[in-house]
Amino acid sequence: MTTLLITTWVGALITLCCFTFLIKDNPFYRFAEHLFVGVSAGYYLSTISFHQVLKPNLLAKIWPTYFASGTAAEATPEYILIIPGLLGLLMLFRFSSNLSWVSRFTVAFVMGVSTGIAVVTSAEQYLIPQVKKAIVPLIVSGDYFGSFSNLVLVVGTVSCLFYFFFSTEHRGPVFGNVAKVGIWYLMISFGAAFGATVMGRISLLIGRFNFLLSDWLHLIK
Amino acid sequence: MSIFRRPPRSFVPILALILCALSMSFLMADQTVESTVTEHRQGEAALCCSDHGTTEELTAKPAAEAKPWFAKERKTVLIIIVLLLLFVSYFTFHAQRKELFIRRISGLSALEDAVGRATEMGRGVMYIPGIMDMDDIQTIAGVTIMGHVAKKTAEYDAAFYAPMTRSFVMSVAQEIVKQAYLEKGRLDAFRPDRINYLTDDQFGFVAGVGGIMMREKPAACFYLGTFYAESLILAETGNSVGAIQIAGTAEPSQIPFFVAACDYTLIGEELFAASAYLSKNPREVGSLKGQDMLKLVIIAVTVIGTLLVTISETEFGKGLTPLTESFMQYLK
Amino acid sequence: MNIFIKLKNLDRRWVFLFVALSVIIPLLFPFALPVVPTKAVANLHKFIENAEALPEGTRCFLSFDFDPASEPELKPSAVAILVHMFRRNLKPICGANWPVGGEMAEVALVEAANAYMSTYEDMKAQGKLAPGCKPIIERGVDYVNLGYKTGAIIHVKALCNDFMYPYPQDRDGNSTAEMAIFRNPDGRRFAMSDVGLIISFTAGTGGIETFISMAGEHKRPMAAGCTSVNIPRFTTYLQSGQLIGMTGGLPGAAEYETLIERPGKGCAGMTPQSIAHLVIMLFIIFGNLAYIAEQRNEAKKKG
Amino acid sequence: MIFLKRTLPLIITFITGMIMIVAFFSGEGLPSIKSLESTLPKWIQIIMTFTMVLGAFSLLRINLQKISRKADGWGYSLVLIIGFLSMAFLGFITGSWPMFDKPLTNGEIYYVLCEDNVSARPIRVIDNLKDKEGKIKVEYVDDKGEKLADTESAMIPPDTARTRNMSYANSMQQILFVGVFKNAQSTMFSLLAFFVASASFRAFRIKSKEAGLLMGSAFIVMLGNVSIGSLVSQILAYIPVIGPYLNIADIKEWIMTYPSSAAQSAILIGAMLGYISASMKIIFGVERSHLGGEG
Repeated sequence: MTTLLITTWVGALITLCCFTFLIKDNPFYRFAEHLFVGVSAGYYLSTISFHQVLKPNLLAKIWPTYFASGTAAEATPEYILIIPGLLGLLMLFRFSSNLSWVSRFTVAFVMGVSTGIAVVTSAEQYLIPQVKKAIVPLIVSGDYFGSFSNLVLVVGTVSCLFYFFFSTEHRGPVFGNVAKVGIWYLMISFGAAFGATVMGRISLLIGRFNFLLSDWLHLIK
Repeated sequence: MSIFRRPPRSFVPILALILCALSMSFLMADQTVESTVTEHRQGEAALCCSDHGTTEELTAKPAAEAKPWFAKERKTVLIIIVLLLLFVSYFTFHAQRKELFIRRISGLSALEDAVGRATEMGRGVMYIPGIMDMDDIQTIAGVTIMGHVAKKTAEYDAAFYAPMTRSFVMSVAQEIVKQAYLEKGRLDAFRPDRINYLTDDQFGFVAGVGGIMMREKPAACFYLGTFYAESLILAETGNSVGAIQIAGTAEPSQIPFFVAACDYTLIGEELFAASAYLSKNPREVGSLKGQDMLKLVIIAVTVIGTLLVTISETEFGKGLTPLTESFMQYLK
Repeated sequence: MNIFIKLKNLDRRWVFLFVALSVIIPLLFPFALPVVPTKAVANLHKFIENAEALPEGTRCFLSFDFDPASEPELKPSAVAILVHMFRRNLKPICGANWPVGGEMAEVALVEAANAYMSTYEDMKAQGKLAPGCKPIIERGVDYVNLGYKTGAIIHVKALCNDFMYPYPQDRDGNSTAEMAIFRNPDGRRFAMSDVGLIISFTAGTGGIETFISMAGEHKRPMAAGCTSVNIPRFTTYLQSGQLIGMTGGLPGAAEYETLIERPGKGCAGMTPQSIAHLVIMLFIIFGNLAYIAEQRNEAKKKG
Repeated sequence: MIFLKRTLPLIITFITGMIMIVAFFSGEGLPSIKSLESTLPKWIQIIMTFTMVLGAFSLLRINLQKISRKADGWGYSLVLIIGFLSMAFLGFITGSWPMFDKPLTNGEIYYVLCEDNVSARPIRVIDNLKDKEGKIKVEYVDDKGEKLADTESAMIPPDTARTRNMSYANSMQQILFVGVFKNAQSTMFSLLAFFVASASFRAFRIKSKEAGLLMGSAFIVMLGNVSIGSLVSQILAYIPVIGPYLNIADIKEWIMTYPSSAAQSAILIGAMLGYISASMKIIFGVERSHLGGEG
């Protein structure tokens, strides 16, 4: 139980130190900040990068007998994974000032794969569904308000798209006004998104005060 | 391989035409097999409802008969990509002959003033290219704009801080900033230790950046890239130290916070237009014009689709229903 | 008027102080505010309440796709829904697409099971329990926690065919093959098609959207619990009918707790929530008054 | 040399980008190409972990420099280094369990995690032979090794039991992970509640029509989200004619589902066009600044 007690106390002190950020820069915040950065970087280095990515996805596949356990240890090694391993090692040439260009091959490979994926997936997963969402019947039989709402939706999508035109000035009776309507829609949308988020943020603060007042100080149940 | 150093004028359109022809042939080929495949599909669906046990063996059959080389359910994506490629390549060549117009983007026009102001005040400039890794296109856009900002800080001799949350982005950013300082002949002023890695953790990074901001008090802050919950913490801290702030992200959930707390915000696509806007490179401007044309096509599709759906809902438009259905099928 | 102009340049630390107080005071001295259920929450409650859609003993799949950062928002609604399921004699099967989701599910299950068992006699007396309800519910018979499995969409696809293959054991290492909860009367392997309802408590990506994208395979009704930030995103799925209902954020939990008449963390959080909102809105109003006052002053100077 | 430094990287980008696009469009008839669609992203993940070495090096170098120069605030750098090294070390050894430990022996005392997932409790192994579920038989004991009176023997998976030293390491790691990391994380996250308030106080002022719309919709949504909203709706219902239609929660829903969602769609459509053309520019080598200079 002592571990739990120490953890709670350490947690409460760190929490208070972090809250002092709101007042001004001070030694308490500076201490918590540096500790937090150090601990989280250490956690990502050992636990995430090594134990959760490198070990299961690379080492355990190339040398299953050493790094995998259970039935996975008898799997045939996948030597093809040496390629990404080598590409990863090329990145370390950044340490040398003369040979740092070698790491460009890795950068080029990463850029190629990620842009290739982005071209197709952004079209499939976001572009097409969003266009589809904007296509709604303007007349909903017997529901005047529904028809109006659908009109609002279509007009909004089209006018906001006009706002994003770069090759024409937002001027003129048609173009200027449509783009202006687009800005109105954007503003309403930003306000709504802002307002909706307030709640979640306050919930988080409630969670923090619950920790301080109940787990640490036992003032409330 | 000089193609890659300076692509010949004919390279991109030829490629686009080839892709176009290929995609058309795929689509045509689809039409012929489609009827047989749909029958199988219907059979499958019926079986799924009636009996779960036997579906497996029956679904295996049609797959063995017709294994298409082309994923036909993805044809709309192909159409979009080919269209964009055609538009972009056309306007790229157009741009080389005649200068194309780009509307003013106030956030980007303010960029130089912000750096200048920082120099006057004797304070630094802070740049954060988002919190995602290099496989995110927004990060790539952010890092590209970083090169332009770094050129300005090299010119004005202002301190350039760029704390990083991803090591990969850090190493790419160091290279870009170094190149910018080299181009301006100020390699002596380049400080790689100010483009430093903090931690991969989202909030650990925010804590670190917040601390740096409070202590170094940068006079200009740039947030261009992918941002999540940290957007407002960064923007409010920057505001409290009195910095001019220019933000840009395509993350719809975070734009409102930047709009509320920053002086200028690049909304969505404007982030990607920034590189063309700042470099005035005709090829990049041409691609922007190409994007605009595709946007026009999308608007047309939306309007036509809406009209079709509306008409086929009414009593007069029953005849249009098959047309509407085949139209909507492309948007699946 | 001068007060307002001073207000305009109010140090933001005063704002911080008021926000902090608006949360701390209602936490220390709790009082209740009325909660009115919205349609999305009421629909979900109605669906679970409906004995025709979900007959007694129906197994439901609950996916816990969040981590401790979102726990204050999502756990209360998870607990409320679990308690409701126990009272309806439905059998929750819990899984997770997020690494620590298994722990989140465990905490929620223990809390809900205790809440159900401690109020069993009262609820029985009021006739609010399904006829088949037992005074003590057992792990492996009435509920199970399968824990986290990698793979997201691939994992969900695997579940559509068979639960035992991806989950040979539950989170504690007990063999699932022997568990009563997975037994089918005709001896078939338990699969997603035997599930009456899928609910995902989603904090970001990889939650209910994985199930929605596999909807063609499992064809089961779906519902979601989401964080407030994601409400706009998920409302689309409600509109399109892909989700039958949704509890959004802490208010969603409070509304569900009101519907099952068991006030918990959700209702308790609603008071500080409301007060803090009120404080922020008051600040906006004062900010605007200050702005107007300043405009007038400047107009006077010019005039 | 120019070919190696400049052209070859561009060719690599072009080819890999094209492979990904072709893989996306290829059907089931081309399984080997299709499989690249999922293989290459995994490779990227592996490659990126290697750069963690660069990051760790950068972090250590900058802070060690500060310490050795006794620069302003070098003590904090020391805190950072200690936190980094101890967490990296503890994470490494606890994650490598059970690689560093011998098999369990009968009668020995080991430690398992309690229900709170933080602290450890001692157990004694009664029978280290695994049953058909792969578990071993243990009994709960107190710190001195005496069997606890009110407990029964239990079956546990053997890899959850740790030796005393490993248990200490684990406790230390939990203090750093839960105590420092998790708490600091959620506290920094919760600071947003304060910033949301200060930002809305400052920014939501009706300086123009657009700012008015921004503020108005934020205000309605905030009101509609809490129970005070329903109270306001009840008061508004007394307004003749239009009063009954002024339900704040309904208005909020309508704003979210129609005008707001229309704008969100347009932003996403525009952003995706930006994504696609930015990606194409990189694949075709028009944009190449990420590769650095000619040198």
